Amino acid sequence: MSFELQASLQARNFEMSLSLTDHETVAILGPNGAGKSTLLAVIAGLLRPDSGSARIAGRQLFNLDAGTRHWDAPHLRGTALLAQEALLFPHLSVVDNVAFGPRSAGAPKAAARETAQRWLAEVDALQLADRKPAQLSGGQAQRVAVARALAAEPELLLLDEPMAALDIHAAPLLRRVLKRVLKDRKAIIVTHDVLDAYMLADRVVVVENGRIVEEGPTRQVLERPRSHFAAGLAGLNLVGGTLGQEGITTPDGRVFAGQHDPDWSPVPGQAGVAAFPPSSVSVFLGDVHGSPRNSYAVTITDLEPHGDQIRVRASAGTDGTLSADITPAASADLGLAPGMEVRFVVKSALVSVYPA
Amino acid sequence: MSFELQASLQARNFEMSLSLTDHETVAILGPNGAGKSTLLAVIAGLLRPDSGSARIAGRQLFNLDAGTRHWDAPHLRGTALLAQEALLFPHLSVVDNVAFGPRSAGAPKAAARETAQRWLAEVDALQLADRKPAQLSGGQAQRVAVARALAAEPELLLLDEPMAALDIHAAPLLRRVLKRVLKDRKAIIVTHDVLDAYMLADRVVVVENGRIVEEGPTRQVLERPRSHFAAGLAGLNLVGGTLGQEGITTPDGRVFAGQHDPDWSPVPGQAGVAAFPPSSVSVFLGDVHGSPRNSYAVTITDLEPHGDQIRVRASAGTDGTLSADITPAASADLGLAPGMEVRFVVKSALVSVYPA
Amino acid sequence: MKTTTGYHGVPRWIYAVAAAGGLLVVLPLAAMLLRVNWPQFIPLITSESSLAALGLSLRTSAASTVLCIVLGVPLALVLARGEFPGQKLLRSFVLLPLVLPPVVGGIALLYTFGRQGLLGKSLEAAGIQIAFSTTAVVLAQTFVALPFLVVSLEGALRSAGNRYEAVAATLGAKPTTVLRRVTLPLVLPGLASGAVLSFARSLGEFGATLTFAGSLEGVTRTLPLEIYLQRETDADAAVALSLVLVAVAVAVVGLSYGGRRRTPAAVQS
Amino acid sequence: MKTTTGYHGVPRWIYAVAAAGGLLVVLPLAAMLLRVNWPQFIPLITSESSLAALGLSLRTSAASTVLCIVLGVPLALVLARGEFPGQKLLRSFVLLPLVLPPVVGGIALLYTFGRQGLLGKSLEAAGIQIAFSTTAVVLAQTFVALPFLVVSLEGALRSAGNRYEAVAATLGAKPTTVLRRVTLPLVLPGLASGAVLSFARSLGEFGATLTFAGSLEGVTRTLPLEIYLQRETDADAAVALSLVLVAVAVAVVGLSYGGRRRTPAAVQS
Amino acid sequence: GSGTNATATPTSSLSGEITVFAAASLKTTFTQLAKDFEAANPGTKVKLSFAGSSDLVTQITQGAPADVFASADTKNMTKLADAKLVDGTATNFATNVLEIAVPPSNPASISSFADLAKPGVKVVTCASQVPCGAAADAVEKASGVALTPVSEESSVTDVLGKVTSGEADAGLVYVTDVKGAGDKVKGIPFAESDKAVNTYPIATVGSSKNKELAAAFVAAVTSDKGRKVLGDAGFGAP
Ligand SMILES: Nc1ncnc2c1ncn2[C@@H]1O[C@H](COP(=O)(O)OP(=O)(O)OP(=O)(O)O)[C@@H](O)[C@H]1O
Ligand SMILES: Nc1ncnc2c1ncn2[C@@H]1O[C@H](COP(=O)(O)OP(=O)(O)OP(=O)(O)O)[C@@H](O)[C@H]1O
Ligand SMILES: [Mg+2]
Ligand SMILES: [Mg+2]
Repeated sequence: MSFELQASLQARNFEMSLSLTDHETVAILGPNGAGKSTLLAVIAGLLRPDSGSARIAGRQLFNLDAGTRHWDAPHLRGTALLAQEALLFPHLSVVDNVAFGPRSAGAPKAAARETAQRWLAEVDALQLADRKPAQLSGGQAQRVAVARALAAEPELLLLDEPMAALDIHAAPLLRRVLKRVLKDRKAIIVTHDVLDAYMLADRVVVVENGRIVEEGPTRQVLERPRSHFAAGLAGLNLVGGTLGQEGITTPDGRVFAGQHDPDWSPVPGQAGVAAFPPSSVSVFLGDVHGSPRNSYAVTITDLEPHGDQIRVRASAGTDGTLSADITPAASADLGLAPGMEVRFVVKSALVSVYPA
Repeated sequence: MSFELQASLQARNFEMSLSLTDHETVAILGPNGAGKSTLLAVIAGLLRPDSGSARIAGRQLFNLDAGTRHWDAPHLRGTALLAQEALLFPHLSVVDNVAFGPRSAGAPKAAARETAQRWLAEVDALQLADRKPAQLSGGQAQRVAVARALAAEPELLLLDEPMAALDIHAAPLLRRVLKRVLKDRKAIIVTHDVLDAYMLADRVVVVENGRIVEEGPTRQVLERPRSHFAAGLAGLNLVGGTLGQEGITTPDGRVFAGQHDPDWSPVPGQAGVAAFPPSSVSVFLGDVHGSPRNSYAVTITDLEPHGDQIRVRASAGTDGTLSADITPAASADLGLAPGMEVRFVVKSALVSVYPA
Repeated sequence: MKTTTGYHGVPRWIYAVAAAGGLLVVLPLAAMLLRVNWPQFIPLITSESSLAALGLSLRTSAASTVLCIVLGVPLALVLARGEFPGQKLLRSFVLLPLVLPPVVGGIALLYTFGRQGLLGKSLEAAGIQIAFSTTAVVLAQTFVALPFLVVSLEGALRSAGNRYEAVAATLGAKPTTVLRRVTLPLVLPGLASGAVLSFARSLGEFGATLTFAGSLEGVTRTLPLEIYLQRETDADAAVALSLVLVAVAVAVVGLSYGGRRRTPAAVQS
Repeated sequence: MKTTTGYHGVPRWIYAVAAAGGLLVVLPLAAMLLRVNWPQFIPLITSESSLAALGLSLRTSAASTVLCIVLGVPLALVLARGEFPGQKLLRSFVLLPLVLPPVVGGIALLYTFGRQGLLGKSLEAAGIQIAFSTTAVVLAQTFVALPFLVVSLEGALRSAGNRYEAVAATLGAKPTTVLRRVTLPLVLPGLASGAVLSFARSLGEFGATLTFAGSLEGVTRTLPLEIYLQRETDADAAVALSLVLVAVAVAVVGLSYGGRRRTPAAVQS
Repeated sequence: GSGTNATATPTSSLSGEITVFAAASLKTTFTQLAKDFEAANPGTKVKLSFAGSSDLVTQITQGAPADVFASADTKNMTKLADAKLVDGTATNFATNVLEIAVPPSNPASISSFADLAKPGVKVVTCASQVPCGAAADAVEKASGVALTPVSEESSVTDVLGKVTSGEADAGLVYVTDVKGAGDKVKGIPFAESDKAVNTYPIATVGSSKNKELAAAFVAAVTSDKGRKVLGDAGFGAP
């Protein structure tokens, strides 16, 4: 393993372990306050966990276990951090900000500036080179901060929401730059955007409440999510329960029948989940009898446009929230409004069932 | 008019005029550094323009024209600003931060705290009430900042990227809160996300280089964009040129044939634009002869996944960049790669032509 | 929080130089302690005149610290945030008592508030006599201590910037509310250290008091004046009495800085 | 930028109070100016002894300011950023010279570096005599001026926080690099005002110098000592000479603060 | 005193440099005396260091490079002698007596020592710890007049300062101070002043590196010519 970490920090209810192989990029996804930034701060050496250890390529970054108190200072770690706030040095010009990493690594002034200009050009900010950070807009500062982190050429790159505040042209541009840069580099990237995970990460890690709740290759996690958060990212409805003959039985007693991998035979009683897209859900006013076996009474919580459809969100008691996408015409016909009790009907052919 | 502004500020190459009717919400869209935050700062009274004036409901906010130097201090304006950085008061707890606006308006301590708690609950941050800002994650701080701006109950609400840093559950939640709050309020909201514009704004204003380049009702601007930026937001290809018999002739001499409104008769020689979705573009390797009349030689600049399609971006010389969405299978069959010269073919039935 | 903050980043060699600096201050104090005539110490410092002087010093220093805060906070605000012609000049002037030999400062005060001074004549007509009174001591101490508060606080105000104040204003807070609920709480550490410095300077004030207020037991003879007099007869007695001053100062400084929190730590990315 | 920044937010009434504070300082100076015997002024300040004293004052103050920076910057860093046992105690000690009557400070220095002092004996054995030399003047000035630099700079360091330093470290900068390229540039205003305060205090230093260094023309008799001597015979002459001190101080303060930029302005949303 | 074999005539053997530590109140006279001495003995240099007598004693004790010490009172000279730092015995070279100093307009119409005790008169004296204060105490005791001063200063200069600035109605200072202040104050001599005569002793310092020159300077001060300079400033004969 090229990078390994295991750390816990009581004060923030944080306990994670993580490892990366060479050239691997991992995306960290999770709700606000899940501990994503905390994880990066621990790796970068800005926050000292209560216990744990980390190593890059055999070199120990810190080891606070078993009586040892080894703790490398941030500058010895080779882990450049792009923090959630841009934090450009206010007294240095944009180009000197970006040249800071190379200069700290010992590059002569002229060479460092040249490197800096190259990176500024990459993020389409070369024209800002001579400005002071106070003269930048939010998105401009963000781009410069990305360039500064990249220019440090670290062994492990830590990026905390690098696309925040970027306009719709800059974001794809930066995504392409990162794709190229991260190809032969270890990197951990925190993001709220699935597109980043798809495009940049080999693997995603979903964190909630300071714990890793799910991890795996990007496509696998997003196509077969096991956590509600990942399902939300993938735009899928997710219900959990125990596996039965037909599908999943929720704690509320609802049964979600569905399909499973042909080469997998479910063990009844095992914990499992059922996932299905909102587009596979139809909405009915009365009781229904038809081919779809999955029919559930729910209460509409709200309606909102979603592309050219209407997304109907509804509460299914303790089983959580389900969404259905229907046409505006259908919504109008049915006279849907928040608070109404309706039935959601799901074609079992479109429900995937797999172990949790 | 309920709110009117006209201002210019040389130092930032800024010159805009804007007006809002009662209860209207306007979304400001534009690239990084376009002057969106500058606009809000001028309205809030944090930045003094060289000249211009503004009034809300007949009351003058400032007037720097024609020798007058009227300039109301920010607290007299009734324009609460959610800045691009959260800037929570570090010495006050979360609930006291949110209660700051009501208290400044003269509410007694207990009542102000109650109001604050209500708003915190709205943004799903009530559990953070007693923390200090330093103990919040980035997204948590952002939510609290939104609550603080809303709790001030201003006449005109100014929101600078209120959804930045929010996780995928918090963002829709906040969007719903804002939708409700903004219904009977004047607001200006800066965003990089079309969804915000669709859901929250009655009207969008597209700014570039300190100028308004396009404005109008949200659907109209996003369905019939006239600026490249708006077209990008709407996910459409846009080419500009002069109107001819068949459609648009670009400066490069390409002709984009297309459809126009039945009740509109184009005046040849007039400036016009042609807009079409990437999905309407097919990619061919050699020359083509068929029903589509629009066929153009382009050079592929890059390929990237886009939903379950592949988006092919290509440069069409001085006419700018065009995109095509094709299936991964088609892309593999054609062996597409950046740098290749191919032909983009667009069905003229899917091209909208209208005046610029 | 302290224990979980991993970054300090003070280069090692800095500690060595700091130790040298610390020694420059600590050694003379140690040398003084070594010379104290301990058997005589208690009777000396509990003598009536010493206690009177100590009490007067504490009272006048407290009063002048309050006066420094009342006058100095507005001055610092105006210097840090305001924009008006003559601002630089005002800043230079406010700093002058620092450089003026205190005795000359005392003379200047006499020229102002004395019987024949600029204001003194009008004051005397109004029945107010300042010279030779405890008021004069407070005035002299305020004169020399004011710059300390202003300089510390202005620095703190400038470093803090006005971003939070601007946010508060957009939320509808009137300037006075902004001052009370945002500006002052944010610069509290700077205000506290300014006040401590002022108090310390007031406590040690000698020359201006002597010149302007005179030296009468219980009325105008503060501890430094008492020390100076004692020295005429017995240098050791003066040193012993100085230790009392030092002890008071350590207590005040320790109390006010001790309770002070560290600034909230670090980026956490 | 200045002209386009719309927010200041100092309440009106603050200006009134600030004016009162300003008057407290400016009036005595004005009163002094009114009393100066102008015909005598030029010959007095250009007399040989005055010029010698002024020259000596400028040289020693410059030297002690440098010494204050060399020793004080590390002390401030250690106090603001370090974490070690005895930190609070060290802070209290560093502030003591502020409160110690300067004459007592001089005695303490004598007890340390004097012939019979703590270090003096060893120094004398090594052939080094510090007391009653120009070195002693510099030492005395450094002793009293050091706290000013430390306090100003520590405040600035704390307000600045260590977020930028942490970022610099993750970019691979060694602590010394961080210090040189991030910490010091960021607190430059604080360092500058600390240095100005130290210089001013050194320039005005009297009591400790007199006791520890003596009063020998050209060697140890600085301008404040010269002023003190003049006062023995003619208080007006002393006041006139003080004006020179004031002028030098205004020049120094004006120059160093004048060039100082405002902190970058406002939120702009 | 001794040393009457005056050094008014130059002795060729004298050369080098000495440092004279003198009480601050001797500034004018000793500056003059040093100048005269250098003129009379080419190739010599007299450096002067002025401070309060007790400061000077502390400095000499701590190794200050003094060759001659001239004190404003016998007490401080005794302190130095007790520390075995005086070469031989000290010589008294001048005396000084108290005088009442009032502002030129004499606002409280003071004409005698007893007037100082009138109610409403603001009197400033020296504190008992310093020589001029001790002298004032002695006068009070001798005359039976009890003063209630508004301030007890720690040096004569400070007393004089209060009178010249018009702050006090009267102050007790030395004759020489009144003379030195010119027309800024008016002096009112009083009979009881002879109850407290202040004596100025001078001596060479034990550690002097140029005892010959030091002795010559002491001799010059105590010579007739020296006395004349002192007398012009108001000092009495010892
Ligand atoms: N303090 C300043 N001084 C000078 N120019 C500035 C200053 N702040 C911003 N600018 C410039 O003014 C222009 C407008 O900036 P503004 O912050 O309004 O952009 P924005 O539209 O909000 O961009 P973003 O989407 O990145 O937040 C930019 O070109 C920016 O570089
Ligand atoms: N300085 C602090 N002291 C105590 N708790 C903190 C501190 N900073 C953050 N926390 C808490 O630790 C948890 C993890 O915070 P962290 O910043 O790592 O979240 P995050 O996953 O980065 O969230 P976001 O997406 O909002 O940036 C949160 O519950 C937060 O409230
Ligand atoms: Mg975070
Ligand atoms: Mg902006």
